[in-house]
Amino acid sequence: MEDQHIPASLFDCPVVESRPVGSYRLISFVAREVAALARPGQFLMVRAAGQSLDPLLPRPIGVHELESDLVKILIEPVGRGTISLAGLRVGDRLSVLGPLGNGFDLNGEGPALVVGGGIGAAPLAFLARALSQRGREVRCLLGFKIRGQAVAAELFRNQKIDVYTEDGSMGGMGLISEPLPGILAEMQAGGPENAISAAGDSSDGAIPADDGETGVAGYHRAAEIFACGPDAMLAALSGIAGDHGAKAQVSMAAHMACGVGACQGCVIRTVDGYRRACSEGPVFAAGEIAW
Amino acid sequence: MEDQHIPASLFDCPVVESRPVGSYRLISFVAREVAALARPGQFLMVRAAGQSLDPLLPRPIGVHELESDLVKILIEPVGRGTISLAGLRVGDRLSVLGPLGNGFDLNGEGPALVVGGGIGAAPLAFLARALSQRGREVRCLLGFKIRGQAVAAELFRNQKIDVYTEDGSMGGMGLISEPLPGILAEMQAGGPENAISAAGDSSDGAIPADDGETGVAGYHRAAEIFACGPDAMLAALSGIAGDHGAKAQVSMAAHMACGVGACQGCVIRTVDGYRRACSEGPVFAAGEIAW
Amino acid sequence: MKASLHTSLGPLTLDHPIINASGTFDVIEADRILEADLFSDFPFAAYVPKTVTLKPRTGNEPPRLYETAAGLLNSIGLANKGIENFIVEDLPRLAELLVPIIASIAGESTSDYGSCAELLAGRDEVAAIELNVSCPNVELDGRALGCDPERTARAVSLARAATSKFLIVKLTPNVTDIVAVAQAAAAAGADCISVINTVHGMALDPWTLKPVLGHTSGGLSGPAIKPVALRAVYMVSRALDLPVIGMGGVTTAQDVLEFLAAGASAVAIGTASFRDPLLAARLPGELRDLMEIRGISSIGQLSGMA
Amino acid sequence: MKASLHTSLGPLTLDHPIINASGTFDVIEADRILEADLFSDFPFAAYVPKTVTLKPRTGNEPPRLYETAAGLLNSIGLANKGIENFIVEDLPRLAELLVPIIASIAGESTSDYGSCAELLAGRDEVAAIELNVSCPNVELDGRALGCDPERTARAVSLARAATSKFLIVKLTPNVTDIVAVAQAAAAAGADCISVINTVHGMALDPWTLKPVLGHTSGGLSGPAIKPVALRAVYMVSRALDLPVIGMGGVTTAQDVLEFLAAGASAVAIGTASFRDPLLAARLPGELRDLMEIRGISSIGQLSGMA
Ligand SMILES: Cc1cc2nc3c(=O)[nH]c(=O)nc-3n(C[C@H](O)[C@H](O)[C@H](O)COP(=O)(O)OP(=O)(O)OC[C@H]3O[C@@H](n4cnc5c(N)ncnc54)[C@H](O)[C@@H]3O)c2cc1C
Ligand SMILES: Cc1cc2nc3c(=O)[nH]c(=O)nc-3n(C[C@H](O)[C@H](O)[C@H](O)COP(=O)(O)OP(=O)(O)OC[C@H]3O[C@@H](n4cnc5c(N)ncnc54)[C@H](O)[C@@H]3O)c2cc1C
Ligand SMILES: Cc1cc2nc3c(=O)[nH]c(=O)nc-3n(C[C@H](O)[C@H](O)[C@H](O)COP(=O)(O)O)c2cc1C
Ligand SMILES: Cc1cc2nc3c(=O)[nH]c(=O)nc-3n(C[C@H](O)[C@H](O)[C@H](O)COP(=O)(O)O)c2cc1C
Ligand code: FES
Ligand code: FES
Repeated sequence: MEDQHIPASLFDCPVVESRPVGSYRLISFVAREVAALARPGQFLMVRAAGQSLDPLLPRPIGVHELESDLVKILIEPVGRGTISLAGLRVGDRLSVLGPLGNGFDLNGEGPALVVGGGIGAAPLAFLARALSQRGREVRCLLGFKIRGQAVAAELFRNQKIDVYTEDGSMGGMGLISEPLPGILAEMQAGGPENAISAAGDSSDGAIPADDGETGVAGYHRAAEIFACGPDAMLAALSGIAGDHGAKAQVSMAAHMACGVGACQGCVIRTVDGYRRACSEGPVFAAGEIAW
Repeated sequence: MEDQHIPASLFDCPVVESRPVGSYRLISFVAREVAALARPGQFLMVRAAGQSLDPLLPRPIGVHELESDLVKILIEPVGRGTISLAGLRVGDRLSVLGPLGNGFDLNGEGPALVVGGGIGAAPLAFLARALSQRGREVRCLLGFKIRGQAVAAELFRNQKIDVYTEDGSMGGMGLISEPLPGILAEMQAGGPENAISAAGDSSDGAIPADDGETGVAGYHRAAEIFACGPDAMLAALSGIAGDHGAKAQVSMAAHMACGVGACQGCVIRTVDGYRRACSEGPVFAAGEIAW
Repeated sequence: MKASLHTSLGPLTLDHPIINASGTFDVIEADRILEADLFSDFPFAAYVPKTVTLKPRTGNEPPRLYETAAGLLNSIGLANKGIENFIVEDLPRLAELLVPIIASIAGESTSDYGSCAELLAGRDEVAAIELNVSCPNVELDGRALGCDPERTARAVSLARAATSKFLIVKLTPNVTDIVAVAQAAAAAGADCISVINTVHGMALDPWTLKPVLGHTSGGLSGPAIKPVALRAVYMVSRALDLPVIGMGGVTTAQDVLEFLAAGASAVAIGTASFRDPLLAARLPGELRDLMEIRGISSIGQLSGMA
Repeated sequence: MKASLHTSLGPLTLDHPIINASGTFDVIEADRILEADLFSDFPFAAYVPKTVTLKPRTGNEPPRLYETAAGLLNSIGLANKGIENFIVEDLPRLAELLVPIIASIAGESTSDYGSCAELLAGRDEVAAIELNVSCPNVELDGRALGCDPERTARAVSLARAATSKFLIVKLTPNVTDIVAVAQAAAAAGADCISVINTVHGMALDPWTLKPVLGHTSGGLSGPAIKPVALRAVYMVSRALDLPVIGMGGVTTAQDVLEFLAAGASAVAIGTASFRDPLLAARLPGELRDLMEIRGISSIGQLSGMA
């Protein structure tokens, strides 16, 4: 959603750390230029450097965190590309194209609710930190299938976090769409000092339901949601945000080939027709998406 | 050429040594059963263990040497398969099918001349050692393109060796077909005490040329040649051996897929029609090959 | 939940849906060379020997093999001992197998299909016959008989007239419209369609820049062609009311699952056995695991799910 | 010895034989997003923009991409802004390039080829026109116009009547006889043949077992199809007296060398640019090195060596 143009480039980067974080893998590599330029919500096209044709193409991977010259990524090994990335060890090299995409627009005001689903949490640690640094009140809501994924919540340092798992093996039990309305209502009603952790109580009716535009006017301030996760989660979230008059930015997933707007392969259905996740996204206003 | 049947099997073997030998790479791995069974001239179907589809298939690789539980192979990285094998490091794992093929027949008598061309020298160190252990007089003649390959001659320990390179960068200069007639004549004329190193003198006329069948009768004893190398070398050698009445066994190269006689892919043109290098070879009597 | 792998292919009952692809597995040779006792512990649910022809064939000039990206080019050219020798030398031995034998035959002319089928018609060891009308390495122009729906139909009719055995027709993907060829085969009396044989291709020697294969071009197999094969299975199984044997690049249990979902009743493994000779022995168990995670309890439930 | 990479394609003179494949490189987007100054430092010897059609097309339903073994399946469906917008918005910008522009056009009907060619006929920025008669993702049955020699010939004739520009016809490999289609195109007035467009294929989602692509099936590109492409180049260049542009899986300078040896006059890079965006910039130098080691001093000497 940012407009200012920062040129991307191709880099060959040595891996300096590779460790498991539950069922995910955290990989850090040296990439000074990327670390200097990347903004939250931007992504990289990444593959193991070298001649092997398996996998053939790089994969889009969000920037998880930056630390001086280092870029960190968090990988969920699900297929050909991510399994190969998760297999990288210290000393191996990565081919990295980036930073790419628009990233989240951080210029809004009001409290920020950062919502992640599964590996969608990966780019949100950097985002949450950046939002805090801008002085915004930040609260995080992270949903996972199981505990093995949910331990990734530890990567969100110094953040106020609620964690949910579908099987209840860590944090609250259920999908994040259940606590979301309550958390939103709280954030919009008062300051962070009033916020209580929704984790644990599957309160559907505990917080009064609001009736769209009219209800919103009654709150102190509009919250803004920043989300990344499975389509179904983002669609549900978009509806809830609309109900609460909260703005929402969503980072959309798509299979990519070029990453730079050339191949038309990564399009997302929006209210204005197909738009490319790589060059016109991956972050879109929730209201733009044709869910 | 051996007949006795020793069953092959599939093994997953850890690499315990990987080091350059000039432009080749020497790789040692633990494979107790293979080390117990393999005979000189047999081969293995080898690939890096794992899911990567690049390369897709194993490659036929000769057994270079055995050392208690260890099997050693020598790799010339020329294409998809051998480059991947040469990239293996200690701790990586190999998928190994073998031992396969007939191997050399060591039951003959008389002095043995072991002739290698390029990476064709790989399986001959084991062979030369086994021949010596059987009490046969052994002499080795190794030809290479350049010095970077010829340093592999160091792997033939305690052997009487002549080395040639095409560019003269190590040992004698030229193809091994030049010194071969002279060496053969010497070996057939007398014992090893008479042998002089041909390396260094590009003597075409230094050793009296012999005139085929008739000349042969005059020698003390028939030498036997064991050879592995490029087709052109083996063809030349086969002619020279015939001229000297020396028997010759040649190990033939072919692209392979199954390694066990199933696919008909690795056939060699012989005087009896096509024969499979994997299950009917790779060692053939030189006279059987339709050069 | 325990998933069942039992399935059938016309009159053939199979313990599981995984068979071998013709020309890629030789049980007699493998049993001789490998440690495993393959006759009593055979990994496939049926055995398809290498295609045989009326007369013995020496096959094409070597080199006959070349590895390409995730693929294998071959130009074997149906090297085989001829159907008479196959019947006399191999069939008695193959009868020891506890699984059905699907004999594969090819003709150098259409009429050969009738003659070969007739020679096998009375052999009880043979449970089914596969007509290979699709080898790209036999005719010099690389054009298999199966490139033409009419010639395919003629070959099938002749075989059909000669035998009442379960008749499988194995098609080539090197055509504009594989469904049209499949329909022609079905109309002429085929009981089952096998797809796909290899994809026509060639490779040059990296150094000499001349064709690597002695026969110039050859047939491409392996994972590279899996998308082509999967599409053929999907299209043919939707268009026809006959069982389909799927093959082409199957390398993992996940691949088997996908071919069944695409519409295959059985799945054949070719090139992948070269990559991993123990693959076939592992596949049924791995397939069952994948079915169970997905809550699929039978092959019937899986077939055509896509 | 210093090898020369200069070559020509009909009236087009090229600094080297490497161009881009339509639909895989967008110089305007790439110049905007990447650090490189692509307009003044363009890596390819000619520029082929994405195929345009008479009317704008939104393209097929996503997902449109899926990686397979050494290959990429796509079902973009010729998403493009339409030829009018292309002419007004893009051509003026593309005119800044120092290399020839080869406009690529496709029709939803045969007559569109004539109309599109006419619209480009008077544009000096356009050095040549490529007729894409081979996209597998436009018609619902996946059957490209180029599957039929007669329809191909009609499309070519209409374009030929509309323009005297150098006319390239890009063919599909999804046919029984690609040489017959090439000959039909040549007879109808084509100046050059491009081979190949993508190979028809499909993939299932590993978990849902439904087709991954929104359009069900798609076109396979990348190293997996190199053997198919190389054979097409070899066959077409031998059968016809026209220059051939080779493409399909070209990923290294060695591949470029092989396609030239197989008979191509120029070689296009598609999928490999996704794998390595800097590939094109390196290829000419690497190609020269490979030629020099082999003692080949010019593209002419290399062409058709196989
Ligand atoms: C902007 C962006 C940022 C991303 N950031 C991360 C990240 O930080 N960490 C991470 O692990 N992953 C991230 N992903 C997702 C990652 O790119 C995909 O998981 C990857 O493409 C899967 O490739 P694969 O080869 O491993 O699996 P494949 O073999 O291609 O597919 C395996 C399964 O995953 C599905 N799949 C594949 N790609 C995607 C996709 N892009 N979206 C949804 N489903 C997909 C397939 O349909 C299939 O079911 C991101 C994707 C995008 C678009
Ligand atoms: C019985 C046997 C034993 C062997 N032992 C060894 C060994 O100990 N060490 C070793 O490094 N290699 C050995 N080889 C050769 C090795 O198998 C081939 O070099 C290998 O197949 C090449 O594969 P690649 O993928 O690296 O090259 P490719 O990409 O397949 O080919 C690269 C180049 O090598 C040529 N080539 C490929 N395979 C062969 C072959 N089998 N014979 C001749 N030319 C070929 C190709 O035509 C091409 O020019 C042996 C081969 C056989 C048959
Ligand atoms: C070396 C080799 C030999 C083959 N021989 C035959 C054959 O004799 N008859 C036949 O119908 N198919 C033959 N095929 C084709 C296979 O049976 C199969 O259809 C094809 O290889 C695709 O499957 P795959 O990708 O699993 O190998 C052969 C394939 C290979 C690789
Ligand atoms: C994403 C994508 C989009 C394509 N779009 C077009 C196109 O618009 N017009 C066209 O003629 N070919 C198109 N193609 C085909 C390529 O130009 C090329 O013929 C094919 O991909 C084979 O080459 P490759 O293996 O190098 O990619 C496209 C290919 C891909 C992968
Ligand atoms: S990935 Fe190519 S346009 Fe987005
Ligand atoms: S490699 Fe298959 S028969 Fe020899």
